[in-house]
Amino acid sequence: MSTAETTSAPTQAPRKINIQVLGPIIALVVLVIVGALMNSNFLSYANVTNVLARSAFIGIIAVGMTFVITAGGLDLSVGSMAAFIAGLMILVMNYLLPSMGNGVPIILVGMLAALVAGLAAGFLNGFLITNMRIEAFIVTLGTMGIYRSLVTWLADGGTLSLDFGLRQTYRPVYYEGILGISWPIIIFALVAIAGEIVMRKTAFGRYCAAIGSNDQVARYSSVDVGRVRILTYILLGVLVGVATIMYVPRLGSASSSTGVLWELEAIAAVIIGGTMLKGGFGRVWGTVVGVLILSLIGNILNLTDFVSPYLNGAIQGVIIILAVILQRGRKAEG
Amino acid sequence: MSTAETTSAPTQAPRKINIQVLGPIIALVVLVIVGALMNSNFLSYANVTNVLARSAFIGIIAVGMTFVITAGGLDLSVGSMAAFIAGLMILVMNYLLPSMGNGVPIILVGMLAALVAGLAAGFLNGFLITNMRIEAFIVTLGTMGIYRSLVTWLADGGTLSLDFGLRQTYRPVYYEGILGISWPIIIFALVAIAGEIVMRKTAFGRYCAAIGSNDQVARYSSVDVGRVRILTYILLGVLVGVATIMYVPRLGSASSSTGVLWELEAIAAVIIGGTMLKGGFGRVWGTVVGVLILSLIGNILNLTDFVSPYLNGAIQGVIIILAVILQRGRKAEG
Amino acid sequence: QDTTVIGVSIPAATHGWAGGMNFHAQEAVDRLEEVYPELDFVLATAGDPSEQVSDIEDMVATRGISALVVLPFESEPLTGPVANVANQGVWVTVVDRGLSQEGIEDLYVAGDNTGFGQVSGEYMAENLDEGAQIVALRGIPTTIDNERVAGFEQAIEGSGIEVLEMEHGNWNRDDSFTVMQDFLSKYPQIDAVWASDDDMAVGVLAAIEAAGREDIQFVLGGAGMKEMIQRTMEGDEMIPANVTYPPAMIATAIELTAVGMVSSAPVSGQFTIGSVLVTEENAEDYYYPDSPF
Amino acid sequence: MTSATAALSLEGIDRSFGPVQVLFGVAIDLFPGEVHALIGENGAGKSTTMKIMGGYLSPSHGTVSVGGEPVRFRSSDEAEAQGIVMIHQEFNLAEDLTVEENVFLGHELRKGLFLDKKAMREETVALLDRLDCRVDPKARVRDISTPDKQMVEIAKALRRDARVLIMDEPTAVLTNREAEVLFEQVDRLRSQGVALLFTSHKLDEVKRISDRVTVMRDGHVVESRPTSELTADSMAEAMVGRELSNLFPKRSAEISSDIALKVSNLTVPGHATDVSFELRRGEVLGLSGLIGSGRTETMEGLVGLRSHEGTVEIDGEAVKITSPRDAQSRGLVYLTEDRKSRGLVLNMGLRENLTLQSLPRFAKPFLDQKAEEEALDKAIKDFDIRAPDRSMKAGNLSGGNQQKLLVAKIMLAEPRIVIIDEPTRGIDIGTKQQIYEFIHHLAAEGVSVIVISSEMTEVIGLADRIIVMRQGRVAGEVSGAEKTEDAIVRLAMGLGARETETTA
Ligand SMILES: Nc1ncnc2c1ncn2[C@@H]1O[C@H](COP(=O)(O)OP(=O)(O)OP(=O)(O)O)[C@@H](O)[C@H]1O
Ligand SMILES: Nc1ncnc2c1ncn2[C@@H]1O[C@H](COP(=O)(O)OP(=O)(O)OP(=O)(O)O)[C@@H](O)[C@H]1O
Ligand SMILES: [Mg+2]
Ligand SMILES: [Mg+2]
Repeated sequence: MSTAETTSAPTQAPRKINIQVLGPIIALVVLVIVGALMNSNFLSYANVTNVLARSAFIGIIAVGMTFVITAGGLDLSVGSMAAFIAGLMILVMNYLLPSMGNGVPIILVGMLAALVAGLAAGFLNGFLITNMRIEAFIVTLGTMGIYRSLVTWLADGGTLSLDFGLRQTYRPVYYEGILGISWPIIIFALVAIAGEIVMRKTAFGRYCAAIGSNDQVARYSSVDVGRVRILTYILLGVLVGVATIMYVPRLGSASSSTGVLWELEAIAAVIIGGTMLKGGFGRVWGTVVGVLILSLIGNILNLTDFVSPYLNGAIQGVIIILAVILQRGRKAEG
Repeated sequence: MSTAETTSAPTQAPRKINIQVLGPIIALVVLVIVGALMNSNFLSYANVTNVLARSAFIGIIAVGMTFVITAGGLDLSVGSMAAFIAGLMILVMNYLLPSMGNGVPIILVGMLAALVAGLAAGFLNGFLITNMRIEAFIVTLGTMGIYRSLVTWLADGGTLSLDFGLRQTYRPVYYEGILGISWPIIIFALVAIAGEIVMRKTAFGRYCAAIGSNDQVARYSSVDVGRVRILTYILLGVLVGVATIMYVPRLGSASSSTGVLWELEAIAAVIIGGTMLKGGFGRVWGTVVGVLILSLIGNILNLTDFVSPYLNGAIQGVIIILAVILQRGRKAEG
Repeated sequence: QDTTVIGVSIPAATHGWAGGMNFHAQEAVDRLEEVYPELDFVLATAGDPSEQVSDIEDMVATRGISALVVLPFESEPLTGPVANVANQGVWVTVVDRGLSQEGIEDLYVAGDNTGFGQVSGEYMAENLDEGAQIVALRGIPTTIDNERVAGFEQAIEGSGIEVLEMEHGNWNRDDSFTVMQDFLSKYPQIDAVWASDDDMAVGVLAAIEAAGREDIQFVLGGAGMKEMIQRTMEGDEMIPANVTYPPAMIATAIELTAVGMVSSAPVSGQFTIGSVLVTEENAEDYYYPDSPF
Repeated sequence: MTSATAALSLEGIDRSFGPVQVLFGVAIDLFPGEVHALIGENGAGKSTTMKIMGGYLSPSHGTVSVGGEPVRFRSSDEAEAQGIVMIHQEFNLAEDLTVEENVFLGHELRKGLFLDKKAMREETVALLDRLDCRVDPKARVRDISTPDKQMVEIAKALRRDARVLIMDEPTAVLTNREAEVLFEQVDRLRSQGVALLFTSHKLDEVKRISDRVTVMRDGHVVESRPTSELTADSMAEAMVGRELSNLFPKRSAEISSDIALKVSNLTVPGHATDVSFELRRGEVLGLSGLIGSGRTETMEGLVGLRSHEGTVEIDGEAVKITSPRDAQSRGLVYLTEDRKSRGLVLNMGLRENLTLQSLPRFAKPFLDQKAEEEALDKAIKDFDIRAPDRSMKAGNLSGGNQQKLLVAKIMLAEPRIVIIDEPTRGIDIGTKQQIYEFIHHLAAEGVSVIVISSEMTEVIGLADRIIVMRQGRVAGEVSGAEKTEDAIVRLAMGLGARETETTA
């Protein structure tokens, strides 16, 4: 009966969450305001659509990366994987063109190929990491080199181009949409919403956090740790496939420079969004905010020409650090 | 009094260590044998010297990285930092040339500048990570962009070249040596030996492992966690400075393409060598083996011409993964 | 608003030649903004094709450009997006790498990569005996590199020159240094090296010098880096020649476009900037001491 | 003996870790509706035995049977599927997840594809209520106190509908009051026909709650009898193999009148307010209070582990302490109550752990490994640390031996003022006596000691004077003849020591 006295107010917890939660959002809002002040077209329909649509690739991948990182993993291979899948998809479609002819079916086959390739690539990473017990960093550094190399080889050092006719058929998938919202934005939104739901509302999401926090405990709690881990990589692989499906109609080609550094951008977005690199806690909506922050930085730098373009990278670096400082502003105690 | 009965035989420990210890060494030996079989010049004095000397940059940096990773950190900025320091060093020396004249003193001033710049850059990373409590991944991703950008800006997009006369004076630092062993090899060896001693025989090394394992325990054990952490980054920064001192005399120039991807190579070497990415355990000699493995892969691929050069990256990836599989061969129990 | 905005989109300075091109672009922009107050420039550098497309989209959406000067990172991926821009009535100047579809651009200031390879190959064929053995360093695996190599191979065909091996030096000094060191270990006799780019030539020369090898008669670089041109000019036997591929072509393109915008008679058509062989005799004409490249 | 079939039984179980055998032919039967206690010295093999029952470890030889049928568990899942649930000595909680997430981990309630969060919340609240634990179900486990973690573990196990419930030292971190709550649940389960097995080093508890006691020594079962045939003393004797004299030796030393530590108005935001006290040289000061009264936080503030305000004087000199390092340089050292996450680096060796706190002493400038080994020898001897292998990781020591190593580590720092928080948590009764002697010995040498303990008898038996805390404030002080359990409890619950101050 007297315990009531001793427990007392857990008053600080909500406040603690607020700042952590608000951090990335504040950073995003600040960027939007800065952008709007600098250029009146910044908030125009065209610019907003551009920024959102081009965020979609990294964004879709980053949603998958959130799961991988939450479960204590890492994937450096996503950029190369995207390039490889894009190359493969183009080859498949070009190859089938004579037999299938131009049209929606061939595009669907290409999409299917991308998803299957993503699934396989994700499975390979997951399998090596989980079943062979090799550090995720090494496995995915290895596969990063492998996919990058393979796409260069497939393209014979040059560029793989989608047949011109096919490109016209496929083009709307990036450039058009419904109700004035372009497809990449729609797909990105759907992936993000689904990701958020899976992370928060399903056992899978919870298992990811548990495994990232302490895989031993998860194992003792009857969680099939290996399976969940592999699944995070497969999920990521499939999402890389989805991102590629959006990417190919944008440029209609793939080469060894496709998707370079996407992995770092995706990981940065995840962390800016508040997910912990060590695992144990993940936030999909935070990742979306992180992706938007990163895209906006690039966009805003193009709005003005105050600084030498040589220094763009420096400004990006400073803003990334500032965005995170904003978020972690309060000194954690103990 | 009854303890005597229960203690006894530590017989299994050595056996356990052996496979983990031998892993990277076996991988290295296999590579050497493969190399020797493929090309008779592989073991020639010239080739061995070349490989060792060019390993020195990454090697020296990777020794520092071992401490950072052991203490639970990470540094993605080392490659850009090296480029920036190299650029700065060249600018300083070129600038002082009219007043100081060509000779040993100006080289020494340049070296000093490199060390100081490395120290400052390492301190900056460490400060942001430790005192502002931002994830190492984000901080160093940020500074990576910043340094890369700064060197591009310093070089006006092009290449910073050391004055031709100075280059002649400085050249021996890379190309000559004593007793037929070139300086980079000597310095690399010294850094590695010193690193090994610091890691195993000093309080600092022990603290790094303790912090990487569980910083809370370290804090409760009166370890000045912040100071040790910052020191690991400073140490790494200074070693990047040392590596740069060896690098500049090689080609006498620096540009935005200097040191690209060194960070990944250094981290990969550390992990191949058996250090755990999560921190808590580090092995400097393992890192040295890791660096040699990575250099040898490139060397062997260049010495043979079985495969399309486009696929070099794929083969590198496969070998890296295999080297680690070899090392972790035994399934960990529980 | 009576200012006209011209967008300039180029690849970032990731290697020497690109660095020089960046420098010339920046320099042209600064100079022209001074000369024509009614012109405003946006200069964006991109790290990959996708980023370049984004830059171009931004220029159209937020800066309302009237003209675009673009040096495509790669031809294929930029063809569609640049065509979009052209369709919106924006003047388009394409530099160096042609788009994969003809007729999109209003002005094309072209480099000639196949020609670059050919001139290099012809020089080799002329200056080496039959049976001579050479090694070659290639750039970053791209279409440009493929075209250069194809031109080169075509030119030496039938000359009896044997290409021992080609390997990617990625237009990078350090990478080529490493590759060349390993070539030297591998091949006891090399008569000449086609470095295909002056940055790579720097690395190659350092490796040869360090190894103290006497068998190599010369190294042929390319793109006309000022240090290399100077050495050719001074009669350095190791660097007897160079093949131009001037990074300043971007400045030409920007200038032509700017003039087109301010005057009533736009300059359209195609200007091909061919690759020229530089030797001791004509080196002085290609020596630009102020350029960073 | 009993005719009913055992719910779970072990027969001839051997277990080795590498070349070291730790269990020898262990045989135990657990019957439905019976509370079975397993007791033994630290390192006797209790936890190992329990882990084999729970499917966490497999035996090297021997048979495990469930309901008379031999089984072979390949994982804890398989054991759980048979209704065998275990609460570990060291917590098995994912620290980044919340209390309710941990309670349901691996057994989430679902509504279609999605989690049924509402039902889980309600059930968690109900479970915690049943345990009289008021921790916020949405709090992260990382942020709750050690006793609360234990309660979460218990809640987690209660949910699982066990036929056999195995609890490894569930009460080590609980006070009597909370243990009482647990025992109510144990009684309830017993009456429902669950077979229970638990270990404890608190023998009075064993006497009170169990029906049968099995004693282990050095990996062997040495005795197994109905509890009614044993007394706490005879249990201790069976465990240790010798008779135990008085647990708390007489204090002989004089306490000096010098003030070693003077704390005035120490405030640790959120945890403690205006705590003031003095500590004399050679004195043993007890710090008592209910769990959650802020004793730990006050002391962590004092040594600079938490931000704090107030003045601290050591030997009459005002000092500013902002980190444990500062504190240690003034001879002030704190032993944490949380050995697993704050006390020991579990994946490092014994030697590395032992010397971590006083490492500069061994660095001259290179670490003197020989001196470290000698220190380890001495620690093993002084604190009776039973390590089968000197080169093992600290995490592989038995729980009690980890605690001994932790105490040894703190003592190696040669403190002049030492604060020990729950010093004998999980330590067997024989070694406890040694540690008490050690503390008295320290005090006699002029070291000042503050003891925080949830075991009332321990504080009363050890301390010269006891400060009682309540809700982050000093509620009162007792010494001499007033050092009674009743007086302390009254203060701790806010009833006031003297009738005049009572508001009730
Ligand atoms: N993973 C392991 N590796 C090596 N030895 C181990 C391991 N786990 C336990 N041991 C050893 O087995 C013996 C028995 O340990 P156990 O944990 O069963 O003791 P316990 O009776 O529970 O003691 P305590 O009362 O201290 O908890 C100890 O000597 C311990 O060091
Ligand atoms: N790391 C922490 N973060 C936030 N709150 C905490 C933390 N540790 C403990 N608390 C809370 O602080 C209050 C007091 O802590 P604690 O239980 O440690 O007090 P105590 O008197 O030392 O008790 P005991 O020593 O018996 O555990 C409790 O409400 C507890 O839940
Ligand atoms: Mg135990
Ligand atoms: Mg406490």
